Amino acid sequence: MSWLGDVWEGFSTVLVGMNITWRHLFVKKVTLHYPEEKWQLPPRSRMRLFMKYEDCIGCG
Amino acid sequence: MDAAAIHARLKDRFGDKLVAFQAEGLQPWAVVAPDAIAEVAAFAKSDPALAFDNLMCLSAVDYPKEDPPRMEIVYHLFSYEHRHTFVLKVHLPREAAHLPTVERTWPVANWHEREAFDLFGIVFDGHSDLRRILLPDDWIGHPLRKDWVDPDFYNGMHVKPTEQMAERAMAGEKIGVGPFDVTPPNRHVEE
Amino acid sequence: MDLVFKLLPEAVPYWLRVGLAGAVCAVVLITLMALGPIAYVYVETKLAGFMQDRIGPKRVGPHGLLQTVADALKLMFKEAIYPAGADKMLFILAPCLVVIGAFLSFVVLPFGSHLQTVDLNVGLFYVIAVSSISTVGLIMAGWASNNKYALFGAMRSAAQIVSYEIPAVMVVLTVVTLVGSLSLQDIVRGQQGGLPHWFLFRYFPLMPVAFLIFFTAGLAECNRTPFDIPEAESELVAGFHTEYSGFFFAMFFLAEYTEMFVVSVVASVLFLGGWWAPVPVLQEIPLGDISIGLGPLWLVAKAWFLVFVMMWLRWTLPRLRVDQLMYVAWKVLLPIAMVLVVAVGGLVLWRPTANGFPWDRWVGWPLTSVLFAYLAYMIVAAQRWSRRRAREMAA
Amino acid sequence: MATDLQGGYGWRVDELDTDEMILNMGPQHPSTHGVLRIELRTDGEIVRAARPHIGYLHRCFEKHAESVDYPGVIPYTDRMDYVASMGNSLGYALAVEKLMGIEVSPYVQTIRVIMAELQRIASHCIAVGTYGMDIGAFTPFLHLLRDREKILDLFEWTCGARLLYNYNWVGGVSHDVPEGFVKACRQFLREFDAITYPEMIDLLIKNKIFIKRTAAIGVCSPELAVSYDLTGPNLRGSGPPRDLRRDEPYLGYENYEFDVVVGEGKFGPRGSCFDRNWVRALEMKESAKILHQAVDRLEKMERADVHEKVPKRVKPAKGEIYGRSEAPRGQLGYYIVADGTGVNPYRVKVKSPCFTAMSIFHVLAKGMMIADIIALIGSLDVVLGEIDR
Repeated sequence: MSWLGDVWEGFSTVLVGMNITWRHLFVKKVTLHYPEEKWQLPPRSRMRLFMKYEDCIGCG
Repeated sequence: MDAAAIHARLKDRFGDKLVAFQAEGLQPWAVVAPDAIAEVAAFAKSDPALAFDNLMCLSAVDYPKEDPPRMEIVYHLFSYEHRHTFVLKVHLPREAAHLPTVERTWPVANWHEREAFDLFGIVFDGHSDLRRILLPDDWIGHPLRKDWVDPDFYNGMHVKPTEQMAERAMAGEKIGVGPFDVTPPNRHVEE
Repeated sequence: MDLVFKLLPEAVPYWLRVGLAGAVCAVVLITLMALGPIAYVYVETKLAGFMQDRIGPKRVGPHGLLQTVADALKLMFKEAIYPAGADKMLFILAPCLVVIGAFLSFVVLPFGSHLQTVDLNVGLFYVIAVSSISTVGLIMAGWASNNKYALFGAMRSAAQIVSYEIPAVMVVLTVVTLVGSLSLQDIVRGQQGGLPHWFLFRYFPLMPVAFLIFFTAGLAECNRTPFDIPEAESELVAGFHTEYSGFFFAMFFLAEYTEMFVVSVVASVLFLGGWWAPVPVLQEIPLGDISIGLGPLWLVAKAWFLVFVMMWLRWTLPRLRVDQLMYVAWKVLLPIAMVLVVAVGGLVLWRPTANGFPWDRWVGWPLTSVLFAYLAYMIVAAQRWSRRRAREMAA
Repeated sequence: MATDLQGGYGWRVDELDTDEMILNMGPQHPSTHGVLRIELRTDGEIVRAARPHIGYLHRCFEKHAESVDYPGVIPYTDRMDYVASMGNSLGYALAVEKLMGIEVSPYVQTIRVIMAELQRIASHCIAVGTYGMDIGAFTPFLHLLRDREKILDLFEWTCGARLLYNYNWVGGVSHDVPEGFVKACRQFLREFDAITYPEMIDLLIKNKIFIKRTAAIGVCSPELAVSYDLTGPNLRGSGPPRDLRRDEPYLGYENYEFDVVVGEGKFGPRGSCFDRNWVRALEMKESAKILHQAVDRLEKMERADVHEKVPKRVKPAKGEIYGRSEAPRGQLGYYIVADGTGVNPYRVKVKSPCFTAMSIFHVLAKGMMIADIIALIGSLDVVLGEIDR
């Protein structure tokens, strides 16, 4: 009977997974439409490199 | 067991094979003679009172300025059963350093020893597969030694701008291929 | 084909009429087949995106509608690279064979009561036989590529398709027992009379299981997750088409999606009533003395629903291993299929008129209604869940 | 156990059977988690022996570390395990602090705990997600990546970087947490507890196919794991409940309540790929538990100067230390030798958990199928940046 149990478990977990992916069809998407919307970079962000030429001592 | 007790137990068993012991410091260590390390390791693992079943780390350190200059292999041991740690060290001559392997005792030492061989040139006698591990197989030399000098060439390629290249660049020749222009930046300054 | 044949004037010589009719059908089918995947790929990318909380393609055309067109064009204009040491002849022949294999099944698919190229009396047999041709193509591709991964993929696909043919054919037998004919058109006609007369709802616990088995085996035959081991991208890079690029790669793609559609159509013909509407009223739109038949639309809708389920499964499930795949085929699907064949055969012998079997009236309709009610509930529940979740997160 | 140290790979080409072939997996293979190359000797689909080749990502960390000063090593440590940078720099900072005898304030400790646990969740998100992807399920990966993104947002908000933070300094952290960090952290935890975690369990871990694919393969006994120095989730998957946060607490971990998850062998022998992955999945929950407590504590604390204990010049006295900490992938050890004369470390050796995890690979891989090789690499959760350093 473990065979039947296995088959049933395989089938039912597939259904559980399908239910989750199905629900996600209706969830609000997290995509950021980049060039149209931009997120506000936090003030400490180091995303953009910059250099002040006057202050640069050319150490490296 | 604390470090002194561990050392005493090892000293009992191996006598003058344990060359030195430092009890002070953050992590006390004992120095083992190179030829005895395999036996010491096997004992440290099999002895029920010590039961060092885990080799946490195997490192090599180069001390060229010490007197006499030496290499050190450092074994950081840990016992899952007793939850105590200990440090074994082996002092080796800098040239043609070799010592027995401990991979039969702690299989994890296999890769650690390969790494020490790769980067320091220390030969582990009896190691099952002593090849380079991190560096390419055709690399020459052992870069983590303190007397290591960067080579100018690797497989016929310049790996750093040589003086001849600098001269050619000064003469206005474009060196390098494509976007990888290795023209020294100071050329413009001197002009 | 008969339709086109009859439209041509009598004066045209017979062989020319046959030839012309065939050509017209071929052109129509090839167009259908080539354009279909463009739609499926778009749907699949969008669906994958939605299931993963993102939106999928959106740049090319409105809502990314032209994305697949652009992809197809790109693939067509890309250079086809022949790997060194490849058997060039086989290398080119392989994708052609795969596409031909997928395409040939179209010939007998009944899209409507008369919309069928040829109504072969061994139609079902033909579909099953022809769909195996693509295996030869896959093995060819794997061998010709001179790549170990491709070879692995080819070997796996051979083993897989050969094994999954058997349970598929077994459960097809149950349908054939009910109808007593191998012609697809006859099979569809045998399901006349709305939902509960579809073979899916006959002999309540038996035929739904048969459908599931057929669908599973179909999934395996078109190499879709969870049975996509021939191309398992995390194991075999891309399996048999590792070395393919440009248009040849596009052909494999085309064949895969076409095969998905073919399997879905066959499944809906066998179990979901083919071109019959779920409720007889919806079969055609009466417009005075003529009426517009909706049969093809119903069939395509059913097939697309199954294609959707295939995609849904693909983005839900992990992949099986080779030995587990064989386990599923030989130790799960095949025994059940055999039991089904015997049981259905016995029932048919016991009560020869399948439609008169009392279970259908008492179980078929309630079951169908429950099923559809549950589907509707699922949609509502999912929407409610997502709204509640959004509200909770905002708090 | 120790007799066949090469796992059957001590062969020569002329000894190769006619029905065996050599399959090179990597370094460009899609699921070797970076640039790992594995040489497989296969008999059909069965792997007779495997030999990993590493070093494709070697960036001379240890050599670099000798030529920069102590705080200058921290950015390099970030680049070792690029999936869990916080853990790396934390381990290094702790080791140097121990060497110099610096004790940081409870405020900084709490911040460090929060960051370390957030990083653990983020790292395990990648580990479990890519593991699902290796097995063939793509969707859980993106669901988990979505939540990792939220953690990265928190990090970016705090220290300005999303991947390589340079956050844990010797004697402190680079920035105090911003205003409203606690609230944002709670928001993340709520989403994680309510949605991502249960969905991950249902969609991936409890899936029958996933269980079948992972449950009985790559079985590693506790003794084997210890002798090969597996640590972290890899070791706990085999059974020993060894967690440095519990056994040798640092950063005040003894004040937090959490369970040490160990593999249970529910669906097969204990220590299988499933158990290792299972431990990772459940550890995310435990990390969330710690985070809840730490965030509560942080809220009640007075804000303090996070640079208070940062020394002007990091110059430890002559000495050496082997400092360990529980990084997301296991015990990360730094062996630091200070010669007492310069501001540069004399020697920094890293014992990375992935390095030892990879060294057991050839033992576990023997006799598997090719598909299982992928599952095994994924379950060991190696990051090549840390193996090659």
